[in-house]
Amino acid sequence: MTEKRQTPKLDELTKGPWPSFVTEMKKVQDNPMVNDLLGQLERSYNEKIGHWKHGGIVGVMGYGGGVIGRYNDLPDDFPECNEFHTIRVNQPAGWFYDSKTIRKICDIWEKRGSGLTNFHGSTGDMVLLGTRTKELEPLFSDLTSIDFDLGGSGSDVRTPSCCNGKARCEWACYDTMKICHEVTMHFQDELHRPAFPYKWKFKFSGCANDCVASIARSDCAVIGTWKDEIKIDQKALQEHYVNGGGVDIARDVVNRCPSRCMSWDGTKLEIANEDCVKCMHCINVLHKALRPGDERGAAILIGGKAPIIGGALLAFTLIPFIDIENSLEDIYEVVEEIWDLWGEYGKNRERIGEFIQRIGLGNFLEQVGLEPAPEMISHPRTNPYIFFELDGEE
Amino acid sequence: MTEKRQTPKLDELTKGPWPSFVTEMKKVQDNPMVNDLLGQLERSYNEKIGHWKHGGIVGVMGYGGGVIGRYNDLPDDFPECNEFHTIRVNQPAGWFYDSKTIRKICDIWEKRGSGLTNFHGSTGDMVLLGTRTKELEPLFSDLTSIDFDLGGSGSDVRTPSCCNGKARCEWACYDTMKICHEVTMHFQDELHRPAFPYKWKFKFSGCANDCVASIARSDCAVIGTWKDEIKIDQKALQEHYVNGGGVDIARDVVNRCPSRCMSWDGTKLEIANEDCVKCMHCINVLHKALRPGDERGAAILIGGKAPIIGGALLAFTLIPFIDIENSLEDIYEVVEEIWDLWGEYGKNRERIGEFIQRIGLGNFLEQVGLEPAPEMISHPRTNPYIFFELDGEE
Amino acid sequence: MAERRTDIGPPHYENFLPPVIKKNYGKWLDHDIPRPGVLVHTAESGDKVWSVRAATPRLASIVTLRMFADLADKYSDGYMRWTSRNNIEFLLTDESKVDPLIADLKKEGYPVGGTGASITNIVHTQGWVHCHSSASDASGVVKSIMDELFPYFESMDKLPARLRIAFACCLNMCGAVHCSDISVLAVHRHAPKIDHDAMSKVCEIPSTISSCPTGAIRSATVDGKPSVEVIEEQCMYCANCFSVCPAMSLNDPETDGISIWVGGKLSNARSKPMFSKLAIPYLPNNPPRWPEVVNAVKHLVEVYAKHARKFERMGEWIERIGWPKFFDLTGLEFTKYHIDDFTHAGETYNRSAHNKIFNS
Amino acid sequence: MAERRTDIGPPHYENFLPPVIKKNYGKWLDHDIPRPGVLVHTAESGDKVWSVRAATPRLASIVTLRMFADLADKYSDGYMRWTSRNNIEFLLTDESKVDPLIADLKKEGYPVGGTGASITNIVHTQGWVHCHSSASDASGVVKSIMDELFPYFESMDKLPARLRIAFACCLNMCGAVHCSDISVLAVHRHAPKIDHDAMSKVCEIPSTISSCPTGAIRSATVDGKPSVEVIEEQCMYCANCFSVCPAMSLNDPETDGISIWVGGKLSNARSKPMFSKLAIPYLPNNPPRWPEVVNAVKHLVEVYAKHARKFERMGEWIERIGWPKFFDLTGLEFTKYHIDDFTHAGETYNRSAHNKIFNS
Ligand code: SRM
Ligand code: SRM
Ligand code: SRM
Ligand code: SRM
Ligand code: SF4
Ligand code: SF4
Ligand code: SF4
Ligand code: SF4
Ligand code: SF4
Ligand code: SF4
Ligand code: SF4
Ligand code: SF4
Repeated sequence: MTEKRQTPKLDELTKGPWPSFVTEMKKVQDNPMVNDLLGQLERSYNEKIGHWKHGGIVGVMGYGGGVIGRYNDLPDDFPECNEFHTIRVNQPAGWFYDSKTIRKICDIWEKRGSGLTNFHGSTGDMVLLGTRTKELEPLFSDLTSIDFDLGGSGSDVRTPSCCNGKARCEWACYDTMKICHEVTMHFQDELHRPAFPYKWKFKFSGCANDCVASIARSDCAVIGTWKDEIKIDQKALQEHYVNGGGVDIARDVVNRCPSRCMSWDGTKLEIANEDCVKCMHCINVLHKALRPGDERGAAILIGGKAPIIGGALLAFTLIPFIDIENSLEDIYEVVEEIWDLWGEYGKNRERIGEFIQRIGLGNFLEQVGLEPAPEMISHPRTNPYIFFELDGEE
Repeated sequence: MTEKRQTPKLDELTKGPWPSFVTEMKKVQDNPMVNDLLGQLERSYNEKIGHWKHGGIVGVMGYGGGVIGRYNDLPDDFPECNEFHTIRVNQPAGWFYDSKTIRKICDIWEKRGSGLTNFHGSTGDMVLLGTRTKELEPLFSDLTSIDFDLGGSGSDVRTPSCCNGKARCEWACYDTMKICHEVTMHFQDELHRPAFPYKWKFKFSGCANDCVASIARSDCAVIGTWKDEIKIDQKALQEHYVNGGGVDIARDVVNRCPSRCMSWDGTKLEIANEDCVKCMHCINVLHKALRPGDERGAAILIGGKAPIIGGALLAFTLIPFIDIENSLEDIYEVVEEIWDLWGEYGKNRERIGEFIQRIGLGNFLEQVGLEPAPEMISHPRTNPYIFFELDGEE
Repeated sequence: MAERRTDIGPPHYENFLPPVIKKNYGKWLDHDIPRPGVLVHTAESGDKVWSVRAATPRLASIVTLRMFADLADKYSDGYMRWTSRNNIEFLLTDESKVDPLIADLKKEGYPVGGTGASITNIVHTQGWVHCHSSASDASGVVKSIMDELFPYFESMDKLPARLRIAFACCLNMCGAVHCSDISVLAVHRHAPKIDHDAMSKVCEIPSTISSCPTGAIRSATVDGKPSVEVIEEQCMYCANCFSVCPAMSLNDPETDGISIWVGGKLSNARSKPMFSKLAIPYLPNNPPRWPEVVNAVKHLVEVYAKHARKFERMGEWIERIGWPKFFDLTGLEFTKYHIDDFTHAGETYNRSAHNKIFNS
Repeated sequence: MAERRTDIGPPHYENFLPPVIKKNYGKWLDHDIPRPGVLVHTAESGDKVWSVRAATPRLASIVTLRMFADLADKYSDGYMRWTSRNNIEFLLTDESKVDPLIADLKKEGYPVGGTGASITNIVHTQGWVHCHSSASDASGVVKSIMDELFPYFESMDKLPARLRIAFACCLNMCGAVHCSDISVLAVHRHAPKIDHDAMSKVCEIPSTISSCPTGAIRSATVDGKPSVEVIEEQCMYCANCFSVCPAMSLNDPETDGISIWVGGKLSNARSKPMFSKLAIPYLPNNPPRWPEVVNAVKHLVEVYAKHARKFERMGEWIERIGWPKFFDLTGLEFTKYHIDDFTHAGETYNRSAHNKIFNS
């Protein structure tokens, strides 16, 4: 092994109260890949530029996704990390693990790679950071032997993720972990074998708090909601929030309700539920007294994404309410309709959100067989440029 | 004269409580042009289609605007209104008249045209509806002899208009009629001789109520505002609005304030003026007790227009506050800067609002020599696509 | 012969100001609306002026104008003014003359009203009376609607706030219907019929092609002559091509008609100005009384009047209750036409989980 | 050798649920946050679970992972989970073990916090550690910021509401910085440097040209070989060309750096989700500690903490006070870069007379 790389700049980052990624790297500096990685990174810190080359097509047999190939542009200076591919491993729903499994993963990764990971990547995968091409197949075999599989990359279904939902949250309006797992299993083929115009992300949040950022970071966001009355325990309200509890019900709750559908006379809280937009705020704040209604389900939102290339999009409401736990087959059907349409007419690198805007939401609905509903929009069109279709009418 | 046209369909429209345009036409049916016009219109009512041909270039000597040429497509059936041009006459500011002048206009129009008018056109002109080409020059001479001139049409400054402002409104924050008149006189050349990429409209409203729709219907809207405290007469408030007056101050005023900067404890009304957006609502409702501040002036908004072609635009704030009555020269300068830029780079039929969007408001400001200010926007950019100009920086 | 005068501009407005206005110019203190159609403004000096506002059809004959001049002489020292919405106002200094003036106006057929929380005159355009572009008549539709809504003109207690209606006879929107509480907009629904003979004579073909915002126009040779063709599915009937080229008329008796839009406003009071939004994509042209249109407008007024809160304009009311509820309360059908598909369409999607679906 | 297994998907999550979670799955009643970093959830059954949340740098070595496994064995029956923001959580049934666990975590260097109205872990990306596209390092900037903001991680009484920070090292925004209270986004500011030799070998020229949203790329012949050229003034450094063509790198040590964005949010609580908006167009890359960036972020946190009302997220606060006031309070410069000039730019202009200009 080459000698231990000196990293004076990086060493600065081992100081301070926040846990340090440099410390993590140093913990496994014995691994020659990591040693060279440290050297290369110190070089980047000095030169203010990265030293990785663009992509590289590597992978495991039969899969088109799950591995990000990576080579450096300084093979002579840092040969040990010249090949430094990333493996995306599909995490268990809700990111729950036990110690046995964690240790198995560590053992495998000690043998097959750098010993560095991301727990977790932004999409949700367990990311194994840095290995060589020749290790890929053995690594894959080791992983599947402990029941793990790769996640997505490229133009495929990306690894779905979800909030911990019913596992530990009192607000989950549907079983996010169960649905996330089932959807992941159902679309294994689409996840491993890229065949779309571009990536497709699913994310599952149990309520409108959206603890997995589904609305901004997934093409298909499933967000829990309800459609009956918010349940109010007036007694608990008095007990916990009137005179004490640090909440001024009028100012902090009633006045901050976006639909202004609450009223509070000092003793009784009332909600005009038909106007409530289920934003969660009152429940969040008065959690000891208020709960979501009983008729629970989810809204399906479509088209969230980062800016490339037409600008970032938040997902929009496609299906305002569905009893998702009992309608998974319907969802599969809609999703597959959408994929068919997008697969046929979508341009290369065109996310579904951009695709729908290009062809028009009205046309899109018609094609995938959904009825237009005012819940899908914030307001009807303001411009008079209507493509009337007279055939239908006459 | 041909015999009186029969108009059974139109006659239906002489019934009912609302004053009837058909009755107006019948009042001057003796004029053969009107007689044929009635016949042609009855035909349109039967056939559900208009019978006017596209445009026609007619006008008075030395002017490029002010007359809309019009010919029908049924010259054999309705020969008397085959030529039926419209004359736009620049109204006096605020649409004030005296009876002498009205009678003079009627006399001229009886002699030179159909005897039909629009008091007024949508832009604000006194519109004389229907005359022949040969009458144009004599008519113009008659009009100027009683001190009237034509208004705009085509790609020029259109006839400016204004609310009655200080003439009869207690809220006028500047003298709309004076400024409107002065601007009209200052830009006579630009008004009569089209030389722009497209039309340019000025409208002047004395306050944010915008009684001449300037924000939606003009390229340059001048809207009165103030920048100090709203004046509150607490005594008048008690007298007129507490217990009686039909206003619930908390519900109807405080709660409807868009910037939520008012408070009312049942006896004293307070306004956090630094947060007030000068929307006028509280003053409108509590007009016996509240008045705009003393430091009055106007905001200049740019770019309002109808949909053709990129979609309708509301004007936006270019200059948030200016002491307009004492700064007219500055305004002329800015406007002329804008015209120069737009004249050079604007496309044919591109209104200033569309032009600014195309070149970017930031670039536009730079070109016309105005500083960017956050008042011009509702929020800063959300997309990261910044055209950095490194030259300036380094 | 006298020298030809040009560029003289309009006469100075001061010539036409009643003495009480001149005296108190810029010194008004307050106003009241003692009855519908009558404003009384009080000046710092204590002077008062009564403004009596009467409806006009805007299209006015010289006979009527002379009659107004006579009334002005009789009641308001010869002065009168028109408003920004084509009503006429007589400015009186003598309160006792108000009632007689109103009576005279009524007798002549020009009723008084349109102040405060009322429906005032409809801003409108030329229609079949004068314009080449119109997909409907203007004055006839306006007259038909106002006959039906007349009670709202004459009163101020039937509506939560003022309700402004505008009409335009084509997408050029000379009536500026893009920001009205209720907008009535005539629409073409058929691609331009091309007059191939006239084309090369009266139009510049390249600028005709480039005028189309959707790129629906292509050059073509017809009967050996240079002309254009239109791809029907790409046409959304804006008529911009017709504006630049007379040989591309969109007028069509079978398919022209009227669309209804709601919830716009111009004032900055409370909410920012708002565009009107599509409520009904199409109703047929049915002259002379356009019953479908009249009924639709009336229905919208009634639903609004019944449900909105005091001081809430149409658009503010709809924003509060939400569009789903609006379609529910009005019983209007929500169709794909309501969903924007123009340049900024994506900005109108409901990009949130906020949603009022409710089953009790 | 065993059959090659594929398409097996992730292991079932039930394998990893602590018994108390399994038992009370879907039957939780309520929660409390007894101290920063500790949640206690109560189930209908009366069962309670204490979740202890510790910071991680996300980039974790197997040494650390094994240490976590040991702690889980010691305190939480071997179970642990990670959160959606890369913190680790230990789920305990025995309250008395909470303090010892926290002490152990602290000793190992993994402090506890990030609950409630705090600043939790920064969502971030690869940076110079692994990505080809990065205009800055990711982990180094994050570490530098969190060291400085550490008091906000460990407390819940310093902020009006939660404040979420995200970091991304290029415009692809893998950190999804488009909706965070404060977003730190590394940016390129130099047009792609073209490797003309590689071009025709590794890139498809037509798709490279069409990848550019502003049409800045044109085909060109360089040294007799087919290649492309970029019109500098039309380039806004999005790097979409680089994504499809490795011969168009944008990395540049002189001009790369960092921009700061504010006022985004993801949750639907109260207001709809919001995008982050530009606050500071550019700060230099200054490794290893990025002092300019750290100070700017800290300053923004402090101004917000001082002025916002309870339960008001950064973006909600700014909406209430208005952007002019935000620039005023923060002392940040407002420049032409802040004014949008992309597709929907016109929708961001202040199309109203609403305006807070105030001189007392
Ligand atoms: C590893 C990861 C960042 C991380 O440090 O966590 C990542 C890394 C890359 N992303 Fe990403 N993205 C990662 C999550 C995201 C997210 C966040 C999310 O999924 O919630 C986003 C924003 C949400 C979205 O999808 O819109 C994201 C938006 C992008 C984009 C822009 C997509 C767009 O439509 O705007 C690209 C560009 C591309 O696809 O060509 C991109 C491309 C890339 C590539 C493959 C670089 C490239 O141009 O080919 C990066 C590889 C880096 C490397 O060498 O390891 N990555 N990427 C994340 C995946 C880990 C995981 O599987 O868990
Ligand atoms: C007469 C009048 C309607 C009326 O009945 O009152 C009118 C009539 C015409 N307008 Fe207009 N416009 C009239 C006020 C308006 C307004 C309202 C305003 O000025 O407040 C608008 C909307 C505001 C705006 O300017 O954006 C308006 C927006 C248009 C447009 C679309 C402009 C756009 O940028 O979207 C056109 C199309 C064009 O310019 O080619 C247009 C074109 C026309 C033409 C010249 C038809 C044409 O395509 O050439 C019409 C002639 C009709 C005729 O035969 O008499 N007219 N036009 C109004 C002028 C009277 C006057 O001078 O007082
Ligand atoms: C006479 C006129 C101005 C002129 O120079 O001609 C005028 C005059 C007054 N307006 Fe206006 N407005 C006039 C057109 C407008 C318009 C323009 C339009 O409708 O096209 C608007 C914008 C309407 C919109 O938002 O769509 C307008 C929005 C207002 C408002 C704001 C209402 C709101 O709450 O949104 C007020 C304030 C109020 O009434 O409380 C107002 C208030 C007033 C006051 C009370 C001002 C005053 O103290 O003198 C005047 C009597 C109002 C009334 O009729 O009850 N005026 N006013 C116009 C009469 C038109 C007519 O004949 O009916
Ligand atoms: C553990 C986690 C979900 C998971 O499955 O991993 C989680 C868990 C909880 N969230 Fe969350 N949220 C988690 C990420 C999020 C995110 C996503 C993100 O930040 O990327 C959001 C959206 C943030 C945003 O809007 O930008 C999020 C927005 C909320 C909100 C809404 C806050 C608001 O007012 O805007 C609540 C409600 C509350 O706290 O009052 C909430 C409430 C909660 C509760 C109280 C739910 C419950 O009853 O169990 C949990 C403890 C909150 C706490 O930490 O104080 N959680 N929560 C995530 C912890 C991340 C971390 O390590 O810090
Ligand atoms: S999204 Fe809702 S259900 Fe899921 S963890 Fe967050 S608060 Fe709980
Ligand atoms: S959930 Fe939101 S919208 Fe519904 S009542 Fe509570 S605060 Fe209001
Ligand atoms: S715009 Fe303002 S100043 Fe002018 S008339 Fe209307 S209310 Fe009065
Ligand atoms: S003018 Fe408008 S914003 Fe200002 S205090 Fe009155 S209601 Fe509020
Ligand atoms: S709206 Fe259209 S049809 Fe009506 S007058 Fe204006 S241009 Fe002519
Ligand atoms: S009407 Fe409009 S969309 Fe149709 S062809 Fe003409 S310009 Fe194009
Ligand atoms: S944000 Fe850009 S540089 Fe950072 S990991 Fe993602 S693709 Fe790479
Ligand atoms: S960085 Fe973006 S804007 Fe610049 S050339 Fe490449 S694709 Fe075009």
